[in-house]
Amino acid sequence: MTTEALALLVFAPLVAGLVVIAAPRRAAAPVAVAALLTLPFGLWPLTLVVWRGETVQVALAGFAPPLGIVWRVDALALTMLWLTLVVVLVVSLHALTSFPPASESGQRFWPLWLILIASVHALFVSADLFNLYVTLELVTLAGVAMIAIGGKPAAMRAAMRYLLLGLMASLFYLLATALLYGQTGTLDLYQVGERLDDGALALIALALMVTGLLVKAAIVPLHVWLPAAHGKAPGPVSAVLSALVVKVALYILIRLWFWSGGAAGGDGAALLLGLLGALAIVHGSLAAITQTRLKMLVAYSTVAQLGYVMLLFPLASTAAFRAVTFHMVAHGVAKAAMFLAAANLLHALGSDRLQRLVGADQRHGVNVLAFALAGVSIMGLPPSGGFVAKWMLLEAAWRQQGWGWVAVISLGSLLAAVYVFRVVALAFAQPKGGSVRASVGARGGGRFDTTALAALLLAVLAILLGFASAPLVALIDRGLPPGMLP
Amino acid sequence: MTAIALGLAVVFLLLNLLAGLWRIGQGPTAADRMLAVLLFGSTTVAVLLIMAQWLGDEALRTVALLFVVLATIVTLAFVGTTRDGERP
Amino acid sequence: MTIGVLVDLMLALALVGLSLRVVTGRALFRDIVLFILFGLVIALSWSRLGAPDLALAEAAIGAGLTGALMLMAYRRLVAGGAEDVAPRRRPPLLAVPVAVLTGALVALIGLAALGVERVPDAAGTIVLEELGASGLGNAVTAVLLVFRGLDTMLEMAVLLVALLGAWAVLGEVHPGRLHQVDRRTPLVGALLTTVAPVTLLIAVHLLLAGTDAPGGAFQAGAVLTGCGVLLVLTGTVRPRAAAGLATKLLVIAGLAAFVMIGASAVALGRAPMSLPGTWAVYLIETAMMLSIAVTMTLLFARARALEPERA
Amino acid sequence: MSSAFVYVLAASAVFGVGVYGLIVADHLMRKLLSLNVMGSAVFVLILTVGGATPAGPDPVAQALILTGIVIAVAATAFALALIVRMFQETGLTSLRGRDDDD
Amino acid sequence: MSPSASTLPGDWIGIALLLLGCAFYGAGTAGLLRFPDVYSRLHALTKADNQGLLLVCAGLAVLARSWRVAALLGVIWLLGLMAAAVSAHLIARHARHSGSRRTSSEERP
Repeated sequence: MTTEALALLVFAPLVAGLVVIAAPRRAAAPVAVAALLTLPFGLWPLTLVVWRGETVQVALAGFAPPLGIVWRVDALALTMLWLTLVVVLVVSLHALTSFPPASESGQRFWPLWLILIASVHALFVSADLFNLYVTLELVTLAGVAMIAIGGKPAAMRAAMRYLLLGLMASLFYLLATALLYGQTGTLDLYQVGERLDDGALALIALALMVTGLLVKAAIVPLHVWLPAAHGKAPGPVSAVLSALVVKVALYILIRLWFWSGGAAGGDGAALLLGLLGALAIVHGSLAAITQTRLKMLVAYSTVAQLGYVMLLFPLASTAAFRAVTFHMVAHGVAKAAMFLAAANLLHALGSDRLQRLVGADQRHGVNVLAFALAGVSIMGLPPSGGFVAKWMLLEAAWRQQGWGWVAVISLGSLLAAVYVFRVVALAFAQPKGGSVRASVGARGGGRFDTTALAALLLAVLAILLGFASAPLVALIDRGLPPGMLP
Repeated sequence: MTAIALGLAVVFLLLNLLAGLWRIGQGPTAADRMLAVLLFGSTTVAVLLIMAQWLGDEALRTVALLFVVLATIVTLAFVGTTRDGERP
Repeated sequence: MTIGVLVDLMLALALVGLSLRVVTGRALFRDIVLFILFGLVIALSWSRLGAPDLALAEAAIGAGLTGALMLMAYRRLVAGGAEDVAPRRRPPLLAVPVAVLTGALVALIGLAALGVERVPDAAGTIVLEELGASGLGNAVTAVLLVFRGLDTMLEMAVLLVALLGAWAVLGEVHPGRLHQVDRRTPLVGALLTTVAPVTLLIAVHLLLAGTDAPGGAFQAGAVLTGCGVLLVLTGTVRPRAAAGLATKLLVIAGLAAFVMIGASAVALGRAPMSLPGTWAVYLIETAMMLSIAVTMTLLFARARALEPERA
Repeated sequence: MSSAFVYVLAASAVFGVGVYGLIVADHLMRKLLSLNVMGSAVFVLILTVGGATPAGPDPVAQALILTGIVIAVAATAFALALIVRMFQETGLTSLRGRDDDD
Repeated sequence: MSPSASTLPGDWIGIALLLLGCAFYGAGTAGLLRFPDVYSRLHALTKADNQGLLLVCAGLAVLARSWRVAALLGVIWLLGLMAAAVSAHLIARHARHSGSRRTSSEERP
């Protein structure tokens, strides 16, 4: 049953993507929707098994490693799969309107979108270093293609920069994979972890791999590609890039560190990664505060929020792991909501310059509300998911007497409050002269349509995560890294 | 003896290649550079064929065959490429 | 020092020299030509290293296809008025130290890695032991299709995504105007009638022989692309405004064959990606070859579809 | 001195050269050339550090390289399409300048 | 055929042909380097290299002692001839269209 479920997650969107390419236009929407709706049926059996504390393993073509590739779903992978499912389903709802499948733009968007979903799934379940390389490349290329999809110059520039840096990062990763293979004779993540000694060669290989992944994860100072790439992409694409695609690299990084012997790098390396995270939090937040465009602001917020994940490496405790994994989910949902809301506002107002937002609440209340709710989670205010994550992280740092980390986490929330409030305050501000200036260039964004609904849905979910954090925490606890106790 | 002769032949042909590089650097026209590519193509074919004999690797003859066939395509791409592009 | 190592040294020297010129040169056209030669020397290096499969792929893909793609893109830029020669700029201060350090570091770990003793149960060793069970004689093809088929399937997805991405940024297509070599030129006509069929033959040979000898779908697909490129460059085919069903089916064939066989294994109660027999290898490889050839030709022609030129 | 030794040294140098090009080059196509040069260096390194079997270089390493070569050419083709379109829209062949436009 | 340690009498013929072929290659390269204009360089290179390839193929065919290999070498040579002819023609045409002149034609009336 679990094998079928796992295969469904990868093959269903892939098949749908192929059908959308070849089939007549009117078939695109039903096929895509049908494929998306099968995904929960794939995820549910896996959840049942993992919830019992087991791990799902499928040796592809029946060949066990080191000969073959293994799909492996533990609680961490499952958590990311659930995040993917939620984000993808709701963002697809948005895309059904913003990229109608039968339209010219939809015909470009949907095959890439479905293949992207399949590849994200394939990545999260893969336990093979080289297979991860291929899926990572697939995710990056699909992401780049979707950023550039509109053909706008700014978006293409951003896509180009992302592509060049992404390809360079992949080469670092690939080189490291080869070195690890040479030493261990295997590409399986877990076997590499078992067979790797902590000699200098292994450490350098891991360092190369980590460097490549940091570029893909846009950790300061290797983040230069992210703001424009996420800020200039079409709404659904920005949402999924920020919510999932950057997390993909962080996910591999965490796997590598805690499952494949990366921690052999020692406390110094862990501290360095943590410091980069702290730098990301501060730099990203400050940059977000100074932005004049809404989507760029949200993109810089992503740079900052990714920094929190890096604090896991120096803290390296069960509590920190729990907190960071929770944070990845909470941020994913909230940031997707924020980008969708921002994109809706951009579409409605004709520009996403912050000054244009004045009075937006009157005509675009739902989107402003979604943005504000998601902002609550990003800031880490109770009772949101973001609050739970940051609180847990704060507690973890506190318990280990990492006062520096405590200070950074608190500062990050404070700065986040500044940039979120800045937007919300503008949106609720009274327009000069009392008239609604926002109507200039408005393009029917006032209605409560599915695009607004999608943003609001995700925003509400981001808040609800705060109320219903227990099951998620319980799930995360079932997949702690080796050596960590619940 | 045969092996040494084959090896020396490869070395000699490779020296030819390195000399051809000079012509590419020198130019002066695009056509001159393409000529050097022609030299590279035909010399590589010979090198591959000799290496097939030298290393006892049958497959290298297939590689040589492939080179012969694909060499013209690069020339074609070139001729289509430079009419108004390359300055003499 | 044997003659073999002397040859290696010369190839190595050529590699380093060529890469330096390619990277630091300021006349783009010349440096693309040098890049093609770089690929050629890499192909020779693969031959020396005992990897004819890679030599084949490099000759067709690395040097041939990438080079042709670059030349074509260059032509499009220049036709639009782009400058070929770049102005001399001061390189960033840190560039040289960073590059030297990176190179030295890689050399250090590479040399250290050479000294590592090989694990007795390395994947590659097991592949050779299990080769009989796969029904194939070529270990590389066996890894690509049987043991690690998932990688290859996803790689076909990468190729498809590249085409979809290129289509997404295609903008307006001007049908017709692509080639400048007249196919009515006597020699070119002769070339078309001899080389095109020969490429086809070689492609089929590589495909069929690839299960037991060096070769396989990628090499065959790349050679077939050579045929496609020839047709495009001589104006035998020309771009069309929209892709028809046949084009779309050809483009997805490789991935679709893989997906269908890989997924149907699950329905039959076997592990995903298990192949039902050697016939499946041939089926998938044929589909892959066609997909690779059509996809790469379309990418080369920067077109959604191609149709024969009516004389 | 063995063949592998020579090629490791050469590939490392080529890798460094590629890094240099990626930093210094202005023209996008040259950046792409640099990336491809780096890629070839990585492929050679994979084969040499991947170890050897009695029947020649490690078949798994060879398969990885083949996959890598195809991915590289696919990415290159897409990048070139992007470069050409970007040039048509903006007249630029580099990423210099600011990103700020509507 | 695997590289043989001992050299059979017939192999000497093969080696001689091979080395002669290499000499032609050397001559072609010398022409490429030394001749004054693109047309004469083209002339030298393609002619000499084709001759060189023929001799190399012949030499290798003798060394290989296999009709199959000999046939393959023959095909390769023929295709090489074809490719060189077409390429040379196209390059020459291109050179003429883009205005390259023969140095010698200026010297002769």
